[in-house]
Amino acid sequence: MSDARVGVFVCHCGTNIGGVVDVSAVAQYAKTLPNVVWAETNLYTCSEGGLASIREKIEEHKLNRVVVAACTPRTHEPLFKNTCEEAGLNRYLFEFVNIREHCSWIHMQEKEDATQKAKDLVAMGISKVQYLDPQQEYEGDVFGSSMVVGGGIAGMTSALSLANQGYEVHLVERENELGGLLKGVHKLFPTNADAHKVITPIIDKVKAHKNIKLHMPALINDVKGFIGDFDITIDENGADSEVKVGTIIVATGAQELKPVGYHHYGELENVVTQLELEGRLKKDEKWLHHIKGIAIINCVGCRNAERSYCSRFCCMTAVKNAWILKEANPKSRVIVLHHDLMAYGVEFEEYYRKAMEAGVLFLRYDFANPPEVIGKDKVEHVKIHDELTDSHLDVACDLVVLTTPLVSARDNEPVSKMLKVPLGDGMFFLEAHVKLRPVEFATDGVYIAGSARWPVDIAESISQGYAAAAKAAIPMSSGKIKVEAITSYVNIEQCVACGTCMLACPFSAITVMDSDGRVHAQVNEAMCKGCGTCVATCPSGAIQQKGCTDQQILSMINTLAEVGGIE
Amino acid sequence: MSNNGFQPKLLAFCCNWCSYAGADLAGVSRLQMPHNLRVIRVMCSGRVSPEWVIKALSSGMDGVMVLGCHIGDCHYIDGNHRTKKRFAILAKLLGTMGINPNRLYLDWVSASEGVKFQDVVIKFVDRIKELGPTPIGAYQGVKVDR
Amino acid sequence: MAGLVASFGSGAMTNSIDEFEDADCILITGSNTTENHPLIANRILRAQEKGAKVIVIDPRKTQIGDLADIYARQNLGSDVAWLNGLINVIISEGWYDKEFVSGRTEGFEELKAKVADYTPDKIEQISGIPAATIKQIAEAYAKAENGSIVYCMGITQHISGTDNVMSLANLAMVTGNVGKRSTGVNPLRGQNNVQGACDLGALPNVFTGYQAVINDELRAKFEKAWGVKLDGKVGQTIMEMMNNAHDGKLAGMYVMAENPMLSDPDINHVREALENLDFLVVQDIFMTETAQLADVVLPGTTYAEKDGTITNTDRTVQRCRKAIEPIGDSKPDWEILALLGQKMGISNFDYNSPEDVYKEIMAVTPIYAGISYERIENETLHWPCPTADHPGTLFLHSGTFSRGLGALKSIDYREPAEMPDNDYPMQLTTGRMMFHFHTGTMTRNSPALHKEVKESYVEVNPSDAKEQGIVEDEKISIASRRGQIEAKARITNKVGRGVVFIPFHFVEGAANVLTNPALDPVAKIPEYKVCAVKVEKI
Amino acid sequence: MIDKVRQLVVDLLDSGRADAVLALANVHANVQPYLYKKGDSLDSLALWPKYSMGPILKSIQAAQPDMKLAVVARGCDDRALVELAKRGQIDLNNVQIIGLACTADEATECECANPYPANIDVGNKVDGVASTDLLAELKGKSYDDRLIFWKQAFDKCIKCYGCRNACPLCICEECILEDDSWVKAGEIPPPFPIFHLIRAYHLSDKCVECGECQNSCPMDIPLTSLYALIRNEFNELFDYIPGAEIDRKSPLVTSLEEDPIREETA
Amino acid sequence: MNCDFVLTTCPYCGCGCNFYLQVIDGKAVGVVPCKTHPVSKGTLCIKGWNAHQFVHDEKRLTKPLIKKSGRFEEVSWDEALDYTAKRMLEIKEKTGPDSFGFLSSAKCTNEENYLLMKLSRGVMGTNNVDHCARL
Repeated sequence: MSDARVGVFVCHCGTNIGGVVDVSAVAQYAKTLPNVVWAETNLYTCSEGGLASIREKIEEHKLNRVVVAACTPRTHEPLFKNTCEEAGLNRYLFEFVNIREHCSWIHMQEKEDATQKAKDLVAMGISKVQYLDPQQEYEGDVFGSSMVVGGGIAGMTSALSLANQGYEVHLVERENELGGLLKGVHKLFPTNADAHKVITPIIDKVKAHKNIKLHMPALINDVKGFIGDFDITIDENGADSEVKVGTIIVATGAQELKPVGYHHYGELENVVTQLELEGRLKKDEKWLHHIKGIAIINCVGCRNAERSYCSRFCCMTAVKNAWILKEANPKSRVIVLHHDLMAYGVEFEEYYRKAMEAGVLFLRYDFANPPEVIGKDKVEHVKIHDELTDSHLDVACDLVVLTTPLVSARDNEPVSKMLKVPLGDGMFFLEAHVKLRPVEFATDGVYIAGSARWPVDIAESISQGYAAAAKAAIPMSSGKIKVEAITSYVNIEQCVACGTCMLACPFSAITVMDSDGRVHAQVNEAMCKGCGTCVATCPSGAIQQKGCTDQQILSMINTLAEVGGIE
Repeated sequence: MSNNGFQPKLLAFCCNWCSYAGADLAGVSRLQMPHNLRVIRVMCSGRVSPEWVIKALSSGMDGVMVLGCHIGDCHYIDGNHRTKKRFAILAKLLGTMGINPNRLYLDWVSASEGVKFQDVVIKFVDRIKELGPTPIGAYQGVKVDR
Repeated sequence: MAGLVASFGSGAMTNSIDEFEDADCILITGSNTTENHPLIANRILRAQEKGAKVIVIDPRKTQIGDLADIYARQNLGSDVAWLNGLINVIISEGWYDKEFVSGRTEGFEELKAKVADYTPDKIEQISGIPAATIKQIAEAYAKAENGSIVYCMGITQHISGTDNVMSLANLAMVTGNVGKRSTGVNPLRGQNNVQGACDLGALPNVFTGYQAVINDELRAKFEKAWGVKLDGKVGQTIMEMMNNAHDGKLAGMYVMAENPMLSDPDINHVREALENLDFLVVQDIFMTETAQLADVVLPGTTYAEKDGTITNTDRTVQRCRKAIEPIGDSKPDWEILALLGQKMGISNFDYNSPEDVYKEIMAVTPIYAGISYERIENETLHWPCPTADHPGTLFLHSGTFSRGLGALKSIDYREPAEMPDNDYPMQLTTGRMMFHFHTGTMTRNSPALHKEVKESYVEVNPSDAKEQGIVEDEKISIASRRGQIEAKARITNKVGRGVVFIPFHFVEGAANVLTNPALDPVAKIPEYKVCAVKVEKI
Repeated sequence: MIDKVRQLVVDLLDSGRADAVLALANVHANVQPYLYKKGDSLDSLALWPKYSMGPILKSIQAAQPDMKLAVVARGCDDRALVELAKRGQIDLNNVQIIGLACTADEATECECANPYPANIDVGNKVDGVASTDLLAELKGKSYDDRLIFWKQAFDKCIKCYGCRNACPLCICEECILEDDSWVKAGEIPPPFPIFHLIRAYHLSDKCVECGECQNSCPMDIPLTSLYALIRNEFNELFDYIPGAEIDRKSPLVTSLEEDPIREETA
Repeated sequence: MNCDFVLTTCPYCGCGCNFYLQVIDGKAVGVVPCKTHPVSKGTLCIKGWNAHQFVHDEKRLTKPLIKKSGRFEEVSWDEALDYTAKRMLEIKEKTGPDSFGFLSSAKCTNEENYLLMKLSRGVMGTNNVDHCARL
């Protein structure tokens, strides 16, 4: 590629890279490499100043290739590609070199080696960029309809938001009624409003909305296609039906942990979970008013080796129910045994103080010696170790409420397989990026809201529902989607039509066909997802993947073999 | 234990959706690891041509690692099924030809397994240090008397 | 080739290819065997597999050098020196074959005296081969049951070409390694029918079968056969023709399937010579550089479009058979010559098949007399094969040499014609390589071969390259007193310090622009293998 | 044995069930492939030494796809034709196979483990060569010793591409071994081990054990043994013998559900 | 359609390997080494395996040419041979047989070398005939 004019931009990222890697040395080194006509360093390449500098240098030095050495392409590649495009350079004549997550951050004590590694990675990037070809992105249409999986608060919020914007919404709910976990909840903190008073109007709106088609009870059992053109098979009361949508929002929620094995749950009669308590409070059972001693134990089955996370809102649930029980039976003794109480923000802090004023006792226990629930077939008393006074209390109790975390819904796994979206810790769905893309999956066209991603309270579920709907509306509003040009293509003269690639393609996007007398493989660009599996099966390299050709990768390997500085 | 200061030259192919993301997570979490590895990003471990690995090992790399999504997690359904099978036979081929199959390492690292990525890298570097430099190229014109 | 004639009385491979397999010591010099004679290298390696010692003495350490048990790198043109050195050791250690020397050779005493001062230490100065290696080689070859010598252009393309060959003959005779199975002095003929061309009299001094033109009796035989009076004096060699043409003393030339514009030394000189002719005819299959200068170009055919016989390097006469019709209006070369002969008014040129011509050859050539088309169908016949029932001859000189006693020649080492000096401090050697052939007329038009090596290159020793900062694949300039070319550098230990190698197949960057046309006085072979050059970055 | 083959060939041609039969003939005192047509004399029919019929049949069928072809095929040819058909290179519907079983000597010479075609028309099945001394020796060697053995063997390679040219299953239009970015062009011997390892990998799911690579190696490199080892490894991993079943896809293209790996390897 | 295998000798080096040119419908399409040949025994080098490739190259000379005022012109065989014979005989007359030289070829057959040698000695009357064995 002797006509390549490469520009190299090495980023300090403040001290994140510059603190370990000698960034200017890397830039100097880059200048010595083939066809590099410009190399500079920036404090923050992704800043407006950095981007402007890229645009200027493309203009000034007539660059036809750009290499940025900075953080991870997974987050910033689109940004830099757009910058190149704005400067009139085809966005695919760009190569991203990761010298932060894959270099400076993981070799903090080895500055020279990190610098040498950065040089090698930049040299590999520069060799690959010379073999990149300009690409035109394939434009696909986007159906103006969406599917929301899960009819809980998050799902309903998304459905309503999209329906109000005029999009047709298919809402799929596994149970026989909408509302999700909230159906079983008595009152809501911090307003103590009745749960069903909050949830029912929303359910009615959903049922009434002309743009929302409700599938209940129903399960999705197959998903084909890609952003803008998903074909989903729904199993609705025994019959399969096909639905075509442009985007999908996952709001399958979560479920309460049944803490078997903790504090004799399931063995002693009056040891219940918060949700079970909520059910009884809803029915306002008489026994509530004569209970003398209630102990509420928090963090049961979480923040331990088995489940390391904190379920975020169960502390406030405990405070709410403790306060309600106290008011229902002022003479009773209500103790909340907690290990750090999460009551953040204005409302929660005030709510916690009111509960204390109402006489609810709060005691901190240490995981090392948690409270012991004692009783033969009913709870009789609870032995507590008070950390502050380092003394043991034995409190009579006739009701123990265990505050347990939310855990992932049992059918997350099949749904993730169907939608081909990853699961993270605790089998919750894993979003594209915890900070930058919280309500999207890495897979285009699939979004996430509510506790399906992580245990959240109602306010957060609703805000995530809106956010997911807003994100989903973007492709649907434009009606067009650009498919990244990373699909594979066949060099017809070289292909002997052996069909190996056709068999290997997970998406059956390849067919062997006869065009003007020559039989060869043909890639359907719309169906090809750009995984490249076919390319690796072809012995002669007749099929290649845009942006990842054998020649490009070989140039990287050869460069590393020649310059690889590890000696 | 290092082989008298031998610093292996290692190459890794990571798939964009899982192992590369896992590596990013290891970075974000500042998990320190040896500097011997250079990573090439591909869309799927199914794209990693065994011929590349052969080229890398023949060009003097001391070891090559291929990291993909866990079976069943593949962003492209079962791209990694092919990866597993290809590198199963390639490992046997290398052994038949006299290259220790331990110089090739295939594993699965999900987007959330930053710690596992660190662990895999550290173990692989140690394993190669134990094996010592690649014998390829070292036997130039070795005369074994008949 | 002339050397062998001088020593043994006939110039051809003394033994056959299969015999290499049973030799227990094979001494290879001036031959890049695995690249230029792969199937013969196969036999040599099979012998090695069975325990034979393979010795390679060559200025370039090519693949055969890597595979050899003993490899020595001699200075260019110092072959007579180290050969005399070997003989010196063999005689002084008493390893020579006394019986063979006394019974079958003449001139041993003069040789013994001559080699006396070619002691191993002296040889080390001249040739650069360590004295210990000289002794090691001498012992391995002398003590072998069947020692076989293999050589190629690396030995012959020197001004001391004939001397080199005669020294090889000396070595073989001194150790009795000739005239019996799996021994002998074996020139590997480069081209498919160069042996045939010599056998069939395409030489200025002999008719077919090496029958000398100056021999009145033999000449009379041909005059009777052809019905025409024949000239008795030796004609001009190609080099003399070129010089005469250059000086206007030659009016015309008829060139058949040759490309002197690439294969002759000092190409600028050749161009001037050919352009100076009144009339030039070229008969070939492609528009070569030589054909471009011609007045008449006659389209011949490739081997695939005609019948005929070809004689390979171990004197086997084999058939080439017509597989397809001639391409376009081209005609088989024999048919063109037959028609031209008739056009020039000569009656006995009217042949209607190659076999007709061949029958005439058998009639006038004793060594081919017994090898008919019919016999070739079913038998593998090596000439000489004088009669129809003669089995052919696998190895020559068993019992007696064709000239009677083997002539041991005492020869002095002479330096190459052009030694390096301050203007041209390095030495150039040229030659062939695996992927192309001669002037590339055929190979450069074969995609599979072109793909392997697309253009000319120059091999440079790593230390020399380092001194001048030359890197792999960098285009550099190579100049000699006769011209200058550019070629891409290949940094390799194949060549020693101060020596560069360029293959001569490529017209752009033609090695023969640089080569020295100094001739071997007897064989008139130019000194392709060594001349002085200067190598510079561009 | 040879008369029975003659009979079968003549029947096919005279009955018009085949327009031409690809077999061997004794011509100019040498044995060569020969395309017999109706009316040709069968006197010159020959059976040994065997030639690789796969590539020849493919070139003939490419020139005239609708010709009704027959071929005298030994076990290796038979398996090669199956693998070629599997990859769309030939159309077996237009090919009738005269199955010729190899004799014990022939099997020994080729070190062949399955010296017989799927259905045997002529000759009878003999036991194949289970193992050879060289195979046993190689299996016993350490990795380093194996590398030296193969480096030593491939040092002799003159990159003639004979192993690839003769191989019935090397079907690429352009071979990456000739591509300079894969294997440095114009170098003898070609860089070790990339040249031979890439071909070994390409053939790991295709090699039908015909031995033509070693037969056409001018430098006597023991390729039959190398590919025997590779075939055993492949079979152990995937329980798959190339050329055995036409409908079974290569395990390297299917998913793990379709073709699991038998012996779990890292 | 016909497909023949013609046993011939390799046009390249002096080893003299034999192979079959595979000819389909009059076109050389490939090479099959001859397994029973004493020298090659079923093997070839890279040049042998590709010895069919240059035969059908479109740059092959297909018509006799005569240079007229600096440019080649395609002519018939008769015209070319007549012209050549005339000019050669003229030179023989004007400056004598020894003012003409013949360069034969190691790539041509024995018969062709013989005929060129005979043309030189028997027709032109000079021993000025050589070939590149010297080169």
